[in-house]
Amino acid sequence: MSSIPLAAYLMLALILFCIGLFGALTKRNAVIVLISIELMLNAVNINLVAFAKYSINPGLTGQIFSLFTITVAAAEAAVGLAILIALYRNRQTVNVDEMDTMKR
Amino acid sequence: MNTYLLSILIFSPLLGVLVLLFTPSHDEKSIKWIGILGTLLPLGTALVTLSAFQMSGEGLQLAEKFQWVSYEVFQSKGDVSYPIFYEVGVNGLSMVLILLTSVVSVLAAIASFSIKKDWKSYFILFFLLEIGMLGVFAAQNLFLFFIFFEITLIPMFFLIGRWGYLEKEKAAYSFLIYNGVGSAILLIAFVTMFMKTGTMNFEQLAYTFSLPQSELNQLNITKNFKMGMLIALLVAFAVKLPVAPLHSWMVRVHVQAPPPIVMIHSGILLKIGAYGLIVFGAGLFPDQFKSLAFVIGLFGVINLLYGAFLAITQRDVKRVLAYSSVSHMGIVLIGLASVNEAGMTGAVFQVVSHGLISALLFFLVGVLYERAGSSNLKDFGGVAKKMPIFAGVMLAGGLASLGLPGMSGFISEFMAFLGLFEKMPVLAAIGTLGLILTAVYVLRAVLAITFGAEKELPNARDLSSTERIPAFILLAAILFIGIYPAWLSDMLRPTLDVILLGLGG
Amino acid sequence: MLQSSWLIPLFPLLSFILLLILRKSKSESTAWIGVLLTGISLVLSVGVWLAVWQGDFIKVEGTWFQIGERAITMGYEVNPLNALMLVIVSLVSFLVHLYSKGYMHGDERFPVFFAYLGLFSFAMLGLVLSPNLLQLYMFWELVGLGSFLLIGFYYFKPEAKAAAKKAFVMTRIGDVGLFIGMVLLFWQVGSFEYDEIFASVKNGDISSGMLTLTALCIFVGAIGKSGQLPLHTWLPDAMEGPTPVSALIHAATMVAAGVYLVAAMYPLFQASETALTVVAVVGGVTAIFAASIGLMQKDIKRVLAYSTVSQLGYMMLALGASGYVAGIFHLTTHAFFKALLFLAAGSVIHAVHTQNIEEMGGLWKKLRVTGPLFLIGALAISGVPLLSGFFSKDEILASTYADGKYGLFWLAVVAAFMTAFYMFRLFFLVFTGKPRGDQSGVHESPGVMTLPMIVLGVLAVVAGYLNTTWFGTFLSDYLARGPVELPHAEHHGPGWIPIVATAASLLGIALAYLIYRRGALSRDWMTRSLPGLSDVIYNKWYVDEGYDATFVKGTKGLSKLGILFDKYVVDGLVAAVVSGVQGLSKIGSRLQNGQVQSYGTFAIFGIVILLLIVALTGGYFS
Amino acid sequence: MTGEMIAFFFLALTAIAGGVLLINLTNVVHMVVALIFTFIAIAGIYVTLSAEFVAVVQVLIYSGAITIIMLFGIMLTRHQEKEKKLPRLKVILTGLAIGLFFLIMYGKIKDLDFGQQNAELHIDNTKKIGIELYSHYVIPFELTSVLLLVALIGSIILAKRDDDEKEAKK
Repeated sequence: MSSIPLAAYLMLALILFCIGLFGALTKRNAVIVLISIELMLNAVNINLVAFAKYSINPGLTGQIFSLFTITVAAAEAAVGLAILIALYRNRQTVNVDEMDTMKR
Repeated sequence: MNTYLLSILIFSPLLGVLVLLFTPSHDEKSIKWIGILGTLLPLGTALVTLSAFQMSGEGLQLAEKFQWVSYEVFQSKGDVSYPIFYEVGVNGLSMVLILLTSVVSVLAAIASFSIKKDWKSYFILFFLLEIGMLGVFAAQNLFLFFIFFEITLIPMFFLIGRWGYLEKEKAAYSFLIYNGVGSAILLIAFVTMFMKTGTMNFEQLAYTFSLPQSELNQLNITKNFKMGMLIALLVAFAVKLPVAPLHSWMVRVHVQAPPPIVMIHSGILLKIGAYGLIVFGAGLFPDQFKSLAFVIGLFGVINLLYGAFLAITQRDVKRVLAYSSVSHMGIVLIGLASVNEAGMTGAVFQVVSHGLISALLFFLVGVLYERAGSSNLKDFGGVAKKMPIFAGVMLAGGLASLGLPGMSGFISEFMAFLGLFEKMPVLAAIGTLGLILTAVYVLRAVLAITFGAEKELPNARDLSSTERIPAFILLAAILFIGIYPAWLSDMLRPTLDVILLGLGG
Repeated sequence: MLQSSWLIPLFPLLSFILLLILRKSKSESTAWIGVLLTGISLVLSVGVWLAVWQGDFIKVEGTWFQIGERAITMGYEVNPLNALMLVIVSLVSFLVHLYSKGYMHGDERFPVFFAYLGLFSFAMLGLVLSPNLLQLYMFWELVGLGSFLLIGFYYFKPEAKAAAKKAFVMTRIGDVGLFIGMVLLFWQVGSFEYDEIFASVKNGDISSGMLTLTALCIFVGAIGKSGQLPLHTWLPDAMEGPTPVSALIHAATMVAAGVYLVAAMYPLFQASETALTVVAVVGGVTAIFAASIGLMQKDIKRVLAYSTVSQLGYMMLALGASGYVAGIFHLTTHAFFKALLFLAAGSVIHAVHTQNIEEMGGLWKKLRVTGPLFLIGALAISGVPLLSGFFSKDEILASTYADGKYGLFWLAVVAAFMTAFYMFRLFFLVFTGKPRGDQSGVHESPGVMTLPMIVLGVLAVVAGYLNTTWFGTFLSDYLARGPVELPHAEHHGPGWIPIVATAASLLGIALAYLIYRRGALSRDWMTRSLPGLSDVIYNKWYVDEGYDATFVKGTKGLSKLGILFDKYVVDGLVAAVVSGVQGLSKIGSRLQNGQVQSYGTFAIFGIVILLLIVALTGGYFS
Repeated sequence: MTGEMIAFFFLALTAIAGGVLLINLTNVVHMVVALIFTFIAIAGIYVTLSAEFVAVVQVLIYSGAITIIMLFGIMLTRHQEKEKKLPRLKVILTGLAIGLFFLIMYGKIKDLDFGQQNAELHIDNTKKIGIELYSHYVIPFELTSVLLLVALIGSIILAKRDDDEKEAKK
């Protein structure tokens, strides 16, 4: 029996999620933005794993889902970086606020 | 056969669309003929329907009803299913309007000979418009009514925007926006009513709303709710009619749209507003309608006088006619406001009569525009010399419009005012000023064109034989109703009796 | 005979339709269609009249359409009053048809003219036969249409166009009055039928205020149609139409419709003392007012037009002064002699091709038939003894006096003096003296034109003997058989009244003789002695100008104001809404800066707001 | 206070510290390195949650693979060493929104407790995951492989210099 309450894990996840979100929305370097998103995904994973342990219907589902999430996150990181590099090659910048092609 | 007669009638213009799809788009002549034949089909079906229609029969006839959409709503009491039906039917009022629609459509199709480009898409849109119009009058529930109501908007938008005159786009947009706002209000009102009562059928709605207040309280329907619904419906249809401050779109459309489309627009589409006011306003909320009668009458008189005053000094004959439509729609309101047999009958007569008269006048203006390339009164004079038949028909149309006895306009004006004089004599007396003003502006416009010193017209030909058909048919119809109104009034009486029974008058 | 009286209006209608179909025909024999068909109507009318004289009446009605439980009926009715009108109308119409055959010779739209005449005759006969107010109102308007079409017959003349429009609109103003009165009566009585209206008037079902109101409203209709003050201005302008039209419509028949209306609704008027007084005052004032304008006009037809207005005023005065028979009597005689005068004037115009009396003169010798006939007409209208006008005018004066309206009585006497003066001014200027214009090629009119004039001339002389104290009061006995209860037995005022009337008219003739024949008095003595007044009279009391400055300008001003309102307020509101939406969307589009992070920020804001709502309200599930 | 608690606090503090450093450091490389601490700390957290396998995967993928990829990404792209700050107002607004978000969520989760725990989770954790993955979750698992393949090919194609471009450069 663990003595740490569920709320503690959730709080940690929340804090990390907020930090990630803040980073994703305010950082100008695209790489950092990507990494912040990874942080947010991690926060979600903490939730999943925590709920796998503390819940009405305990089971492995949460852990397995976090595994999938990690996989997808890895794929996302790879593709994101590839896009970034392609973009850099064309625009010579990785600053997010200079990427406003959606406007045109 | 009779089971599906109405559906066949409503969707018969689709055949025209189908045939047109397989016609090469450059073959002007056959497209135009298909256009005319395609509108003859609904007319024929409408006549068959008329023969199947029992004149003195009460209530709905030739009704069809199929379940169409159904969905369940999760409620604490359990799932409740709300079916929506496809239901159509005709009563005297809608039969009259369907006839009017099919006749005016044929004549407008004949008038469409003057259309200069893209005949194929023009006629396809034209047919779709006709489906919408026929459907609106035959629909027996809110859902179907709304769908057909919307169907009329879209073809109309393109017909104005593509085949109109100089500022056609602007006119098309203002048409769409005003009517869009009207439809939105209408939709909200319809959905709210559906939510509260769980039915969309006109008769069931009327029955539900006529229940005593104690039972209505269980459905959470208060008096204020009814009043709110009525006002929402009045506003929605006031846009369509149009009522005075909401009329500028209509003037623009009348000036910019191609003449055949204006024939349809002012002949029928405006009448959907009047139809809605009668069926939904007076039919569903009789008590509230009665308490608002004075306001409606006031708006009617304002419309009548405002339109007339503005028509007096307009320089463009199309604008004169547009404002005259505003003015004449005031008479519809006056008739409705009187909440008695005479007034109601007068309002419906005015609907039909104005449909015919304005179709005739706009047709003639279209002819004139085709000849002279202008509709400015200054450019005309003494047309009667070169175009005597044209001038004669124009004068006859103008006289019908100003309510000369023996023509349909007189009957409707007479009955509408007869009705209003019973309830609000002072208001009615002020309204009669409009009769004088109508004479002033109609004569001013008609005489400016046909009488006076002759001015050079590049292309003054009298009405050709294809142009005479619509002109004479419309004139004959105007005279027929004017001389033998019993035909129409007998057809309308059972329907209006039902509505008046609700109004307690 | 009576059963077929409904056919009477249909023959002219047939003529209208036939001639409209034949409108392109160049042959002038098309006129005979019109003449023949109105001739049939005339024969029928006379037959009906004779039957009525024997005491047969008829009323046939059928449902036209129904409003709820109330049936609106149509039908026809023959009673003494309208049988008399039938004869007058169909007779004058027939004669005018005949006359027009000659007068309109050579006109491009010859058949159309006769078609319009047919339409008018149809409407007028229909009006007379109507058994109820609604039907009367319908024909009333159709009569207006006929008048409008005929005034505007020379459609290419701007004056004719303006006159036609004016006639229609001015009479329409009156019509609206009639309309209001009719509808108000309907809601009081529940029917448009004359009988039922009279019955409820008699039973006192209608409050006296309402009675007066409806009577006055109906009288407004009569004012419009009969060219009474203040709606008289259209009638002189209506002279722009061809002269036979003026004789038919604007002298004998349509303008008398107003008088007929008041007579037909007489029980209603009788029930309201105020209404009768108003009728009398309007009539009396119109009589002298129009007569005064007639003194100075230079256009032969305008003089006659003002004379018509004035004479119609007399009729109204008679009706208002309870002189029912006198009014109808004058209507009858006036129809004959005024039609005669107009036809004669037409004949003169036909001969000299001008309407300005300053350019005529000395035509007596050249127009051997027209001249004497014109003289007969002038004598008759002036009230010279033994001619028809004398008797009817005398009766009007007598009834006015007997009714105690002394002021109006003296007004009428002065008007009689003026009438005599201006008629003989006209006569002397046109027929005597030296020719003042080019009169080469002046010749008498053909037989088709002179024949109707001769018939009318005879009638103008003898019609007066219909109702005299000397030979018998045929007319009043005849009218007494009708549904209208005649007011207190025909009063015969003091014996000095005929003498005063005769003196007034002889004085007028003498004065005209002195001025225009003898030159004993300078022609412009009045202009010199009273420059202000004569100026005002010459300009028709500036009524037209007054209307133009007030009503016409006012309406136009209101209209312009309305257009401005429409443009700036109604459209302005729309424009305001549009620019509001545009402004909002501009702000919205500025948010679309293409940067993902901004979008994310907005999304977060949105989520936060939604979450706040859920957190505060407890959400759907709680 | 149990040792478990102490371990949790230590790990949580490390993770949050890594995150805060990510926000506050100016050098991009330093940021990424700071985040490595967070990732490893999260792996520790997983261990306290009896998820040993996930913890190992976490270390492998995040601390290993992703961070390295990111570092490569940074090095492959030229950038200012010093991160330029965004407009202050925007940062404050974003912070405010996120703060509000935090507060709301905090209010909702602070007392959340289901009162039950899964005590047997740590027994044969890896084995059980394996069994589950190959039985119940086999289809998602296979789909994941497809996803990875697509991502692999996709990133190669995206990152590859276009041949035309190359020729143009020559």
